[in-house]
Amino acid sequence: MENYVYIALFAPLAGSLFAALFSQRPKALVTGVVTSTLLFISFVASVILLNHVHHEGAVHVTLMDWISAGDMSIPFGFNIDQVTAVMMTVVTLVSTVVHVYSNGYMDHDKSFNRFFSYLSAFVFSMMVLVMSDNFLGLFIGWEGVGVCSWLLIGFWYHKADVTRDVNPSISPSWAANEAFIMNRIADLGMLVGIFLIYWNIGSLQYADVFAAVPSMNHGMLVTIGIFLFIGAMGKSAQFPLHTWLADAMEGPTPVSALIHAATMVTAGVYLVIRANPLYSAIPEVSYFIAVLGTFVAIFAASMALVNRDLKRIIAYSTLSQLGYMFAAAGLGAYWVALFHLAAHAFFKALLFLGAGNVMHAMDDELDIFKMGGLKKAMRWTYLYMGLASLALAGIWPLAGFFSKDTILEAAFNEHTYGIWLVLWFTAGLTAFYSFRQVFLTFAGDERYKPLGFHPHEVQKYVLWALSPLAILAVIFGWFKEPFMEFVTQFLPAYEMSEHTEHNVVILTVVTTAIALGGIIFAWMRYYKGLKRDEKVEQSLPYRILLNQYYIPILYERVFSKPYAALSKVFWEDVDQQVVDATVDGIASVIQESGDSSRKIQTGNLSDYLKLMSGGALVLVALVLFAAMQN
Amino acid sequence: MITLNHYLILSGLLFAIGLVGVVRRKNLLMLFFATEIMLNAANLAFAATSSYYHDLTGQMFAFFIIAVAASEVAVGLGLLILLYKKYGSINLDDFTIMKG
Amino acid sequence: MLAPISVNLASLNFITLSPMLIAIAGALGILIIDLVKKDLDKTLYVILTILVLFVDMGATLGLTLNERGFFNVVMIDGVTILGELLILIASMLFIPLALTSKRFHEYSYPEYFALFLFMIAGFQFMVASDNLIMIFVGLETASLALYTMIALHNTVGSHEAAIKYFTMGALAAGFFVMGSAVIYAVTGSVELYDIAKVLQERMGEPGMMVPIIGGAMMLIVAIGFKVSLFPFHTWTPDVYEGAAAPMAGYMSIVPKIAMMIVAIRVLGMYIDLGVETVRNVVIAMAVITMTLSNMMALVQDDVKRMLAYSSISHAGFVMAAIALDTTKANSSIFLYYTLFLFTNLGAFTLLWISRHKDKTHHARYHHPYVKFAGMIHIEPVAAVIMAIFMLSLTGVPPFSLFWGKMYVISATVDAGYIWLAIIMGLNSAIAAYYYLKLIVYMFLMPAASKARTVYNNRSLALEIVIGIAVFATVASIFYVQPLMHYITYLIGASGY
Amino acid sequence: MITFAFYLFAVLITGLFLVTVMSKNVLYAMTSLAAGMVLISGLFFILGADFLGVVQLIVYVGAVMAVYAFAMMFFDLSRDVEERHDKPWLIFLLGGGIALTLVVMFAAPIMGEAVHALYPPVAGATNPQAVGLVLFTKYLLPFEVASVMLLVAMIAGIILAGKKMEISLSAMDEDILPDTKENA
Repeated sequence: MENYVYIALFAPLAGSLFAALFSQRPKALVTGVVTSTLLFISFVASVILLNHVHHEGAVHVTLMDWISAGDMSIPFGFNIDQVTAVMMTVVTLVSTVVHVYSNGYMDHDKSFNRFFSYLSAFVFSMMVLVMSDNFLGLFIGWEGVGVCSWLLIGFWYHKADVTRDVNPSISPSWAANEAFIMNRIADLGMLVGIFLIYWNIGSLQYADVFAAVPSMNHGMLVTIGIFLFIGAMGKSAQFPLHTWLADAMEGPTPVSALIHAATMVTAGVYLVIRANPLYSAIPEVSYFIAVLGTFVAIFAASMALVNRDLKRIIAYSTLSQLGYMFAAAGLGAYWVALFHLAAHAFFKALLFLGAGNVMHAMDDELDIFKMGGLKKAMRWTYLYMGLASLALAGIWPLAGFFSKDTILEAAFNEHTYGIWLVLWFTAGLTAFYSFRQVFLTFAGDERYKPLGFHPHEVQKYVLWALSPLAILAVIFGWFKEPFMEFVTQFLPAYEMSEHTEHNVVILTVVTTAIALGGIIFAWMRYYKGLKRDEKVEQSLPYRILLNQYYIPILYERVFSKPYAALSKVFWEDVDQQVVDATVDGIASVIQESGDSSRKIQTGNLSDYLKLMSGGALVLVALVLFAAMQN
Repeated sequence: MITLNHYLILSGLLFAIGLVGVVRRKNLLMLFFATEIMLNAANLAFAATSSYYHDLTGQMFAFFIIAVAASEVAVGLGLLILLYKKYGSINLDDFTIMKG
Repeated sequence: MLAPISVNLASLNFITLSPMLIAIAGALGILIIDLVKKDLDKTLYVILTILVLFVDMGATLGLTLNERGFFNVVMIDGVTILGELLILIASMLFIPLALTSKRFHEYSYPEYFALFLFMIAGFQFMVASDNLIMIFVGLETASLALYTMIALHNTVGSHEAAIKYFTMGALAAGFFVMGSAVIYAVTGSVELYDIAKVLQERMGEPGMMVPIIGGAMMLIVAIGFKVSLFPFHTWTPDVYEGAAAPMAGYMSIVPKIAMMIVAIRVLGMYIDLGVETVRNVVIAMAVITMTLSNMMALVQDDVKRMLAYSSISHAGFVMAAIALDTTKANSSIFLYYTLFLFTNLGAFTLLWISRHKDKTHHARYHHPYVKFAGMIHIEPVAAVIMAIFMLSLTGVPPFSLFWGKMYVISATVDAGYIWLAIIMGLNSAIAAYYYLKLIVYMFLMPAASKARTVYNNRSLALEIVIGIAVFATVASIFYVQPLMHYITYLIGASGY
Repeated sequence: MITFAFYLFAVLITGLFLVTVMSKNVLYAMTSLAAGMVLISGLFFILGADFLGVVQLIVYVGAVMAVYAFAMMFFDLSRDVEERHDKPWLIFLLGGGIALTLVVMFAAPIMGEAVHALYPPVAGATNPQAVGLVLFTKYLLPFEVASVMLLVAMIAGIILAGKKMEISLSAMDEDILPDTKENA
């Protein structure tokens, strides 16, 4: 089994290195094919491991004693338990599809090879993140995905900055930096958490750490839990660190699908699930996580209601769904969170890749107000996106129905009716904005015609490549029971109380009703075509939502601008005169000491001999003093 | 009565003289003379110690030092001839391109 | 009439000599081939040399641990075996560098290859003995061959380099023999195990500490010269600059490791005896060495000269560990030098590939920083490889030298020298600046002039060497642990 | 008698070597060096190291000095050599310092009870015989290595001073290189 672990882990790395070899060369199809194939191999290995874990239990591999300095010893190993196996399978499956898809999507990009190198490197980092058996390995993978994400968001770094009115994300490189900085802030928290763990427990192995949790001081556990969650908030774009995710849509669409929907952003959820013994021990923090998740769910959904940008809508919906996952995890229903994570990965990736098809057809136009009636030209994409939206909206019998419904049940079960109510209402919003988007894009009048677009369906093999996701988006929910049995071998089981069981039918009906209600409302308003209502669009709530609650602008005002102003003050007064002078001073001292010690090296042999003899004299003369001491 | 210390002190003085030569000479040939003096000083110390301890090891070392000195002369003079043929000088002040 | 002495051949334990004998036989073979048939292609000699080195390595691996041979002159312990292996590995990587696509003077001599093998035999004798006479003769054999090989490059720089190295070497040899004479005068022996015994007894005698430590100091001058410790380091940058790039890379490894082994034996003996002065002096010199050479490396304009200062700094780093004299410190030295070997030889090989006959970018230097400006656009693969080497030298994980640095620093901490570990760390931080400077030149500067920077000295042989070096640098994470295990076993087995 | 001989030799050797390192004339320097070495061999004879004395005479005074003499002729150094000295005091500080420390060091009671002769001369043998016995048993290996070293030195001397060094393949442009086979 060990070999499969290594295959699953290193196949993406091999692909990345292979593609990197060609990075400066013009497009070579071979890079796409090879990386996709290696990813597929990794996927197969993951499935084999999943099966193995299912029947035989967890696999543990120690690669080597990684760091053993002094008393510190951190073995570098991988642990494939139920959670990891699920994550690995989801990650490699979505990645494989995205790789194949990218072959078509990036067809005309001159940095084709570089793209695949980054993409595979990302998958490798993600695998390290999920497979590691200790926090340090997790952190390395965590940083790795951060770097890859930065590279990929900024993939089209040559695009110039524009104002926020034209493009809310300003530019790919701006968005990349924003994502990186936000994540950096959060990672700092995470690093503090890891340090605290090491400080208190003396080990970073999950097994040791979680075994030590019951015997630890509660206050310390809370501190560690909070710091780790700060890390999770950054990666999973939770409020208030959420702004980067929507802006990250500047990256190529396959990237959005892979990183900013299916995998990387779920790392935070994964961390909370992974650290479930810790979070179970600190219910107050867990409750906060659930509340925050609930808030993000509705907060993001509300912004998606009015947005006109195809990808941003999906991005907000991702945010919203991440909120659901955190809500579930925070309520202690870890397996439900994982279940929603997997289901969401499938239909959200499908949705994004469908959006990519639309973008392709529309020459990178993203404004859904300029689309409409695309279903004629893009029948398959319409089908895929429709399916994915149904799944997202939570319509029976698609995947989203089962996962979201279970989260709602869990909220009900915990008697946190407030959370339940908000999540329930959000389900309606979700259905509405999903179908608003679908209908505005595919149904109604063909608004793109006057604008001179000539949409066409994408290549056949790309559509075929999407089919696994479509199938899973439909059927994944049917495996809820086996899935639960499988992962609860490792995760704590979550049982619904009698009371909930009793009401489950009512709950289901109520949830489905609001989802259907959302869809019907969208259908009524948008199926026939776009009827813009000036009054609504000018209304304050609408503008607030459209401007993302003015949070990015707020950040700019509260943080960036004063920071810039402060920086200016610091720069002019403090920095230039004090810090700069100090730093320059140190630099020039070093430089000068380099320059002056350079004088030793006169080039004249005689001086060298003198120096050498002088050194010898000092050494021997030293003896006299040393001997006097004895 | 001449003791081992007498010989060793003489050897130390000769070594110092050799060292003066090494740091003072600019002419490489004459600099090599000075290194010979240093090796000879060591030879003397070895021979004297050997004699006073009735132990032959010192003479062995001195013997090998002579062999090394002879070899060094061969290589050193080879280098000097090369330099002289190329640059017409064996003054080490003339070889200071590389510095800093 | 004296009675004839009969010596039992078996007691000579000839097998302990086999590595050196193979090298010498190989050298003689090359000389004979040259006598029989002139004007053979250098490729033949390169292959022959590698073959000899392989057989030599086989013989080395076949040695039994902790044996003595030839009237106890030869001593095979773990350190000997490690030293010989390192010497052979570095040599095997070095000699294919002769197969450049351009012609260079030294490789037109078959004698060059013979001298090379003689030199290896000399170094092997040096590390395989605890007899000062044997060490001295081995050292001189190797050094004389080395001076000649440097001069044979036959450029203005190499002549100057050879004469500087030779003259300072002669002075160092003077100190070595004088130090040995003092030790002999004090102990009546030139064999370390015997010296240790007598010193143990004599340390208590009044007034004896002066000659006891004095002898050690004089040996430190000779050791410091060879491993280039301040203030005996001055030859290093000049000689590296003047010598051919592969030779410079080779000199940064093999002579140093050979002398470090002598240092482990000699200085380790003093430190074991409790002569703290020796330890303090070595630590002080090591600290000054790494700091000063780092400062000097910062202001260099030439990459080769920068690497020369950097290798002085690395040597200082390692010498500090030698002064600790713990098993862990001694093991970490060998780990460090094994990793350093690949990275540094790789970096110098890249310089070698970029070598032009004339000085294209600078009046004095062959490899100024500007020559590498914008290398990423011209030779992206080479630029990335060079960057990997630089990052490794900086000590960035997961590249090889990170592990070396970590083990050395952790050995320092374990030995209780926290302040020394901090200085080591600070120095590594300063060092990052000049390594990154090259990366900045390669990746961020616009290309100077494309036509003149084509790396046309490349050939398959050089690429293979670089490939091996890159592999060893990148894949270190997978072999560091077993390697360290093996090294610790050998060091521990021989009681260091 | 021996005391007198020692002091005489000591003074003479010191004086001669001082001439060697101070004289401006190469010929004087070399002659005094040779004379000093002859006198050192005299000390060797006093010390009973006859064989070493003979070797000193033959190798140093005979071979090495002859080579130096040839070299001197080659370099045409019959004139006084010009040497620039910036800081003469530094030189004497260094020399004086080393001399002082060495004298202090060697003034210590070096001879000790703890020292035992490991390779004493065989009873009844003359010095050359005794030396031979040790040299060809215990020190046979260094002896052989020394022969290798001399071979290295010989090769080095020959090729460094050889004709082939007159042109440099390392500095000349590739297309104007003479087409030597071994470099192809």
